[in-house]
Amino acid sequence: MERTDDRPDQASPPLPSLEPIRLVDQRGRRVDDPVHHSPDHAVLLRLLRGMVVGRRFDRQAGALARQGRLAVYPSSFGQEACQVGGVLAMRADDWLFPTYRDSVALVTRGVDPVGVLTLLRGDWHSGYDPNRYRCAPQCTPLATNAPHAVGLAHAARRAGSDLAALVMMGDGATSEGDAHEAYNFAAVWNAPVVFLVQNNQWAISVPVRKQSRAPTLAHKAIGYGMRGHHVDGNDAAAVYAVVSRALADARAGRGPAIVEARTYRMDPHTNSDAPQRYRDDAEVERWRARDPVDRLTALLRAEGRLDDAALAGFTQEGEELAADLRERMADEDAPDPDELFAHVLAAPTAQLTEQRAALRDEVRKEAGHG
Amino acid sequence: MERTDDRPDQASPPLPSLEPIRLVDQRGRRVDDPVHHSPDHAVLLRLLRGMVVGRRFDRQAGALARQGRLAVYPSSFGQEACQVGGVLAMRADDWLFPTYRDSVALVTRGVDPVGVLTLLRGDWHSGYDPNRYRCAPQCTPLATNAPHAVGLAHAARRAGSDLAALVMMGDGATSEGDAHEAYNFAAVWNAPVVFLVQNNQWAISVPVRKQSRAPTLAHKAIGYGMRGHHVDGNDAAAVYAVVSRALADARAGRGPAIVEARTYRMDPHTNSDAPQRYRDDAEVERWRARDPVDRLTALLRAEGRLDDAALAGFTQEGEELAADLRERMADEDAPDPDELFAHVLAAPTAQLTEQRAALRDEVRKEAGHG
Amino acid sequence: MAETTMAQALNLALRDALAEDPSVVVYGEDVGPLGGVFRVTDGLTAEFGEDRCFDSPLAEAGIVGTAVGMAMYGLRPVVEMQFDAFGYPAFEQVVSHVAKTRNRTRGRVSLPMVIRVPYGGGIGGVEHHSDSSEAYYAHTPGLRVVTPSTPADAYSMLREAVESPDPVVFLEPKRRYWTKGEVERGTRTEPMDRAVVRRRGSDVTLIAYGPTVATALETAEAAAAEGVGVEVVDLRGLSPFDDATVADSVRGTGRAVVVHEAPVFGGYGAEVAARVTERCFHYLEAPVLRVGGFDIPYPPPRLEEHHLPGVDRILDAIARLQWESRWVSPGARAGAAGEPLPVAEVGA
Amino acid sequence: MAETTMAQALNLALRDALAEDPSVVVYGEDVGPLGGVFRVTDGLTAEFGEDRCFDSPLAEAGIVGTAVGMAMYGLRPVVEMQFDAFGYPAFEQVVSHVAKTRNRTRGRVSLPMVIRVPYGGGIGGVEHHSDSSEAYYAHTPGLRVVTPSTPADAYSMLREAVESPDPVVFLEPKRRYWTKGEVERGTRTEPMDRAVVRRRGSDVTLIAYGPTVATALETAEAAAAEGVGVEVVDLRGLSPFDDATVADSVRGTGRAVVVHEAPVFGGYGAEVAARVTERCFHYLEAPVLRVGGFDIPYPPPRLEEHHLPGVDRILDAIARLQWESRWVSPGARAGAAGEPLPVAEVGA
Ligand SMILES: Cc1ncc(C[n+]2csc(CCOP(=O)(O)OP(=O)(O)O)c2C)c(N)n1
Ligand SMILES: Cc1ncc(C[n+]2csc(CCOP(=O)(O)OP(=O)(O)O)c2C)c(N)n1
Ligand SMILES: [Mg+2]
Ligand SMILES: [Mg+2]
Repeated sequence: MERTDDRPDQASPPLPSLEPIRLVDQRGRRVDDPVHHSPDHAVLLRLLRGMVVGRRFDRQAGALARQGRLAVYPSSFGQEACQVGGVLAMRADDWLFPTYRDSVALVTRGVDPVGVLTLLRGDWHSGYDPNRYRCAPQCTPLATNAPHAVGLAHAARRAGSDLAALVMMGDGATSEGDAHEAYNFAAVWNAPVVFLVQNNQWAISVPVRKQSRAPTLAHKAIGYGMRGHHVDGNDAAAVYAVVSRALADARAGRGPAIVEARTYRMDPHTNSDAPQRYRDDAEVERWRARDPVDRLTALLRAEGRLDDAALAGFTQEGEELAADLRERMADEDAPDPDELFAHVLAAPTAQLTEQRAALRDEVRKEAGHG
Repeated sequence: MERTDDRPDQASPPLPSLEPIRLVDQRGRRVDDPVHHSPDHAVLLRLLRGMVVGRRFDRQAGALARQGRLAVYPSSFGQEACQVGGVLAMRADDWLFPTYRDSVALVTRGVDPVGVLTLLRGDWHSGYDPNRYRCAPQCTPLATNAPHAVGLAHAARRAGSDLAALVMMGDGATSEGDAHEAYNFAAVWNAPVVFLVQNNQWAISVPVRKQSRAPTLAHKAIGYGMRGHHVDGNDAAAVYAVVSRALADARAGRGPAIVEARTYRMDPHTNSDAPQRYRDDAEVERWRARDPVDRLTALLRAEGRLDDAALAGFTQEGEELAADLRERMADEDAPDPDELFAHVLAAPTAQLTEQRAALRDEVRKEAGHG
Repeated sequence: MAETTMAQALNLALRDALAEDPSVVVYGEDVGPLGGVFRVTDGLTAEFGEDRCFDSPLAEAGIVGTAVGMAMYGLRPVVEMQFDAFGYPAFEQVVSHVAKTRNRTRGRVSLPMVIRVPYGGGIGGVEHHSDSSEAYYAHTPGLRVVTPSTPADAYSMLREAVESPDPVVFLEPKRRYWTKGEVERGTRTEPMDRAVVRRRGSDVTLIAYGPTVATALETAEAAAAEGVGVEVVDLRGLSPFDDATVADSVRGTGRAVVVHEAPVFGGYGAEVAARVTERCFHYLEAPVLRVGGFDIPYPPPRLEEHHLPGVDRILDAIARLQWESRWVSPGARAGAAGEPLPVAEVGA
Repeated sequence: MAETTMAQALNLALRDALAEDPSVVVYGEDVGPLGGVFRVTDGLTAEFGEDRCFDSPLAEAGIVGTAVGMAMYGLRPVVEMQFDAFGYPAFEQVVSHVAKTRNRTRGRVSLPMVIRVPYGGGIGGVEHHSDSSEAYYAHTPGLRVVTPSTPADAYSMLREAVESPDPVVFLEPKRRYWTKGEVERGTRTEPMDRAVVRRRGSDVTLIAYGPTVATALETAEAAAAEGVGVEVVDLRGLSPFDDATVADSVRGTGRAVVVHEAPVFGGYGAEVAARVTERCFHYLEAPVLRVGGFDIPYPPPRLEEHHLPGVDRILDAIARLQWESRWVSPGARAGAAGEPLPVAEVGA
């Protein structure tokens, strides 16, 4: 039987630092951290490459949205260090639980860029096989993917696997009840999950100060007996180091964690947003000076690990990805209306079969008219 | 326009103490606390009186449940210090948001005991006028009353009032998403609310260790930038002192707070529970030694402030309340079926009027048959 | 009078409500400086201050739950669920508290609050942005559920909803936000729980609400061209239901089709069909048919045109109303409702 | 075979499912050592270990949401919502994820999970303990919604639900938990999406499910005494709906009444009435009537008897089925379904 007692049997994990963990400063100079070590140059180069290619993808997707080829595009611009750093810290067999904002994370994870954009183009609700990439579908209802990650990671651990799950969520999403329930289940079950909160300062038009009074969002971890880490989200090296460590801790049974990556959404919320209504350009400019790509480029250049040729290689890779994307997204084949009925349940019901037949009829008639 | 920044502008509130705040120990001896002062003897006597009378009410209600005169009774036995201490710390114009468990709190607040039991007897869903007593209806869906308190307190503050709201909730309820959202809204709005979590160690059959890995439930406050206080919930003086202070802080604009009162549910969850399935009697006995009534009695006696006559007076008051309750609960008048349709909307709809007429017909026919 | 879009009409209603009644507050996600993602709250913070129109933390249960508390204190909160599907996290608060508090407290506590929900599809929105959840709310006793189809109604009904002593789920047909019409500030149309006949016709009644009213009117136009007189009823109030107006129309025409966007199975149209049949059985020449979305999750934007009930699908349903069996030709039945229309057979 | 209660039958189903399939896990609030507040999970933790049957933190969205993740990993979670109304906090997870994940992922991710919900009233429960929320779930495409009315079905349908590749909302009629019947472990009854005729009769079809099946059968008994032949159909599967069985019965009798506990307005009975009417219009002598709860929040225990549809109210509805207008007397129509019953007039 369980026993309760009149005094807690454990102390609180340490409070997250108010100053975000940083390994590279804004000007690309190394910063010492007592706990986290910088990844080696090979990793730093992979981070840079991921960010350069990811950004090019992101710019291309934004262009497609402006051309009306996507229904909507929520950009990752400015958040590349979080998304690339977070994903590269994962093992191949780990699971990623991304949101609508995490296109660059998915591209970094190796998901076909066209598949990444299927949702946003409006062809289908998700465009890749979650099991193949170990990436859940991009999640739109805020924070609702967090308990999924906890359940999956717990099930895996129970089955003897040491995979871990990385959940991506925004600052705004942390206000939702589902975030709380997921954090708590993860802690109580000791599930191997890391919640990477990309605090990009805004939830559409609402600044994070109106979302929370906590000093940092990482402080939320304390209320679950979890570790919270506050990291500079524009420092890819730091994000990589902190997430790697948190994932290692989680898979080793040392518990889940919240990692708050402090970053900035440089673009509007989506292409249809009107940020001039709620924020100053000056703020955007302030953050531009902290650009994650520039910062890592500066470091690697200063340390002699990046020459023009290497950088051009990354750029070239990005261009190829973009060109391929443009080409394949130009294909205007409309999705097949029959598919509407194909996946509602495992086997078609009489009801759905009837409805499919009716729609086929309609489509046929319309085609006849046209 | 709002401005975001790259570093928090505030530090965390202090962590709650692991050792619960205590002003009177288990044997009735005073304990010093660096921050909280013991209430004076007059208040201590009111606390004792409230607990003695409340307990007698509670025992009577339990008896009524066993006799089948209540549909169900969730007892307050063991939690009198929390409920009486919490309520006596309130001002008359403050608002209480109780749960199904907080009968003793309501009785202490002055609500007619028959009205307190209306819900549990099954006559109606709530048996008192919330506006008259400034007590919301007893809330059953866990944690869902917490946002109500935040909204009410915020509205009051906005209107220039300095009332505060006291929400009661259980340890189990803190796991619900609504608890999180309420805590967060309160903190962001700086609403004058104190969340009094009666951690009675159990949520029906689930021990608090399966509810949370936080060292104390008060630690949850940190994630909202709120104050958290961890208090001995069987020490009425401490509960009173801590809640009073938290309410004063809240109404003065110094922010909401979570107060965890560590206590114990001595009885089964309700009269229909089977606690032998999930907990040891030994545990119950361990907590019996910490009885809140005995403790305060011992202190007041030791300090010469309580003689037999005074104690007999409290007991007598309790007996009178119980006798009155027995008598009035014996009245078996069934509620009027017409009322089913009376309060669905402000004015009766054609639909409901029709249904009321149909039911009247049915009732008439049945009466005819009988 | 200048033409006003439905979104502007709603904005005017909130503006006038805020100006006239200091107890009205408007809040939710992005309703402040941004003016809401559909701009329904545009300029309200600027005009009335942060105290009257403001952004809250991002949590729908918290928004609705705090509104319950505010209403208990005497305010009239008007909250927004940003999109229909994002109202689901608040479902517990809506069903267990918003709908039940008056009843729970024997009428001692009323909750005069409005939950605004932009609903329905047709705007090219990705998943979760096009749900129609009226059936969930309409089945919940203790709520008033209403939905306007014109700018003038949008203005009037929202004013009435804010003034109502009952909680109102106010469903805004988002794809009609840009529909224009005359709106006279301060002017009220029919009470919000009253259905309205939008077009007279003697052969068949189309029962629609919110986004499908315009579609029904278009259908009526097309049917008229083929000689079928279509009467169009705009329900406006979904709960309570205006039996008198609807039954009157159906008794006149003898045939009815309900049109909505939500999946048909267990949808609101089932209630309409069932109660109309109960009340008009002997007047009906054919069963009441329902035209709506398929019984599938709302499709992605590039397929939504196939899902949404359009003119053709409604005409098809009208054609299935067993005209071949009728003993009276259209027009001959015109006595009850409106002008006779030319007799014509609709394809079987 | 000993007689088994429905609660025990459900327990046996879980026991057998856990024993046969290591991917089955059972969790929720108080389902572990306590065995659930209705003891449906009694002894499972003891027999299968904490790993297979366990208590979770108290948060319904968390329970359902983590089950989604477990199912993604290949488990078959069976979770419990302690009482019907306490399922509402999970509504978002149910509607936006449980129901939609297969469709969202083009069939690549299926969620073989079961959400057990003790529903309905009649047990003297205080507020929030007696809701009937089937209409909310049945209107949500992507879910299977089923409800047993007998111990044998409870066993069989729960086994089938656990084995289903689709998510199943499994509604347990809580006031029938103590109903006894024969249960053969391992034996399956009809598939769970099939309706079953529980009693043959030629005059009128009562369509019931879950808790109201027993009431319908009682009513049939009472009606038989007055010479009216009542056929009773137990729906079992609410979604998808078994049109064939139901329409067959109604075509045979020409009259139908749907019975459920939930408020009638917008209730599941509306769907039944609407679709039966669509399919059987020319066979119907009278509109399909609905008998259910009033359109009010569920009453307090001391008034619930007035709210719940009982034999008298159902008999009244049968009496309103326009017998006076019939051109064929009961019994003469017996061809289609079952034995002829003695002719008799039911009071107007
Ligand atoms: C449950 C829910 N409510 C509302 C929305 C509408 N919405 C979409 S994105 C967004 C802001 C999210 O902000 P944040 O979590 O910080 O993520 P970001 O977009 O900044 O990456 C809102 C309110 C939603 N998707 N889900
Ligand atoms: C939303 C919700 N889920 C489940 C329940 C069923 N239930 C009633 S009391 C209870 C345990 C509550 O434990 P706790 O919050 O610790 O309060 P206590 O009963 O110990 O005072 C549960 C699960 C409920 N009332 N509301
Ligand atoms: Mg953000
Ligand atoms: Mg407890």
